Amino acid sequence: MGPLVVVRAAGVLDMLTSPQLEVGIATALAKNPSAIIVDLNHVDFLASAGMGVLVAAQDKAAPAVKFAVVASGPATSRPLKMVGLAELIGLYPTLDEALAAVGE
Amino acid sequence: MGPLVVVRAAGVLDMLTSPQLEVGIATALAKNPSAIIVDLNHVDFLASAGMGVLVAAQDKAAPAVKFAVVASGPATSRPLKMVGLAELIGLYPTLDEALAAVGE
Amino acid sequence: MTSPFERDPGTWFVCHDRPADAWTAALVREDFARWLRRRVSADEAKLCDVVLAVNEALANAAEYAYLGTAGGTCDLEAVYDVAAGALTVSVRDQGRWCEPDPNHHQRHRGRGIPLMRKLADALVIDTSALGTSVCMRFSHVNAPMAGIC
Amino acid sequence: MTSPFERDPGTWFVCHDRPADAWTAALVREDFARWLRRRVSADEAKLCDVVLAVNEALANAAEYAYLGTAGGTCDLEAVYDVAAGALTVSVRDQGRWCEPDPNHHQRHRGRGIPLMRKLADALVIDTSALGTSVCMRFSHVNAPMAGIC
Ligand SMILES: Nc1ncnc2c1ncn2[C@@H]1O[C@H](COP(=O)(O)OP(=O)(O)O)[C@@H](O)[C@H]1O
Ligand SMILES: Nc1ncnc2c1ncn2[C@@H]1O[C@H](COP(=O)(O)OP(=O)(O)O)[C@@H](O)[C@H]1O
Repeated sequence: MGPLVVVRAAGVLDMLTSPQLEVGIATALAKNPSAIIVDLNHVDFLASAGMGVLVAAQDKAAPAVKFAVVASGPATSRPLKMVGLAELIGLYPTLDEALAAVGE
Repeated sequence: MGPLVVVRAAGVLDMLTSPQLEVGIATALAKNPSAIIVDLNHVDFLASAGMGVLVAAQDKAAPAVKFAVVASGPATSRPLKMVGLAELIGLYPTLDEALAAVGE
Repeated sequence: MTSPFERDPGTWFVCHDRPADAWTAALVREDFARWLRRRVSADEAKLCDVVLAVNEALANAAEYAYLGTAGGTCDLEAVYDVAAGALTVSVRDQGRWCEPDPNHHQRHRGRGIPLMRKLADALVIDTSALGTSVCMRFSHVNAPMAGIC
Repeated sequence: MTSPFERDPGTWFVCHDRPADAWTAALVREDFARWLRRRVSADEAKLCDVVLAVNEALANAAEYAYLGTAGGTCDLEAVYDVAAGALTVSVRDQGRWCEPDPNHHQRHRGRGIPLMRKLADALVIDTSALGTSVCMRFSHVNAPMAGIC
């Protein structure tokens, strides 16, 4: 069983920058991890392009690799919840809570 | 190998009447047919509800059972083509052409 | 004597406060189709296009607008501008927009709005807390068509 | 002296004929966000909602309106009615509506319009041969929010 990998994004996640997050997650997956946590707590703008990357990542990870997202606040967790992604992806307000959830 | 079954619809295929076509196709499928042909040449109104039944039928039939639709004219084949279903479903203007296509 | 503000039944079709259900949708569609064939001289293909587009709007109001509620009504209005050869049809409900679930595969559904968009020359979908209104414009309905069939 | 017909830069934001591409969309979004934060006093959550909704409309114009063509431009206009506390934003392009393929599973896409519809109080999408216009109305932007976060 591989490591737990935390992928941290910061700043803007729009159609221009989301591909970078996609690469970050692909790199993490290549490490054969036990779990991937994407930390959005330093993201100040999350567009639907970024949300699509999260759903795709969850689809690629499951069921072998646990997948969780850390987000809080009006720019990230609010729209994620609005569009129903909180029911699809494990969403936690802090990294600690996400770590606990993936069982570390 | 079972028989070839022709399912004939007539009149209106809208949200109210499309379930009948669905039943007709399910009955035909239960006969273990080699092919199903849905003949819409006596249909004078085809709504998206009816189109949905055709796509579902094709999905259930394929790949074991050949599936074709007979339609011509502005009320049926025209909207089927407009919405791109002609690329998804074998569409023939006459029953003879559909029969030839499924190899009878 | 008709005032200039009176609706001329020849160029207007108005059908208000009908229950938003599948049966009424079919009846309203048939009424509308009769009006259209009587009042608008157009190719058979164009008439079929218009009736189908209107059906899809009525069907959506019947199927979705009042999901999870006790039900409601919808309105159909059509205006035919003879001089311009333009037909404008709007279907309104007082329900709530119901978002198709993007997490669900809907290969067998979801062709109503694409059809309306293909069939009409302009489509305006207006959603708010007051309900949904779908407005379609068919330009040059009386022009002969190059016709795919 | 300002005439009553002159646009007050405080309550209008206008940005015309910008190239419809991802880079410009990001720049226009940032300009708009700055204007919004300076001119509209609203909760942080409401400001975020508005900027996200506008971004989705700009992103769609950049991504889809001119698909298969040499490209084109888009316009953003916003009007803030201070008295009513209502903000209206429209994003227009002169491209062609591009129908998402219903035969294709799009689990990873297709959340832009649903987001706009959730974020705005009213959404009007107008498609025709002249292009697409997306108009969003945010009512009572200056009212304190009960805020989910
Ligand atoms: N009048 C309406 N009120 C509420 N929701 C609507 C209305 N019209 C359309 N919708 C929503 O838009 C979706 C897409 O509609 P449409 O393209 O006609 O496909 P379908 O009816 O096959 O789902 C519907 O599934 C529904 O969620
Ligand atoms: N301005 C536009 N011009 C052309 N097509 C558009 C425009 N906006 C949206 N669309 C079409 O509507 C679809 C749905 O848009 P949206 O809900 O934002 O999801 P996504 O952008 O993720 O596909 C797009 O895939 C596109 O086909």
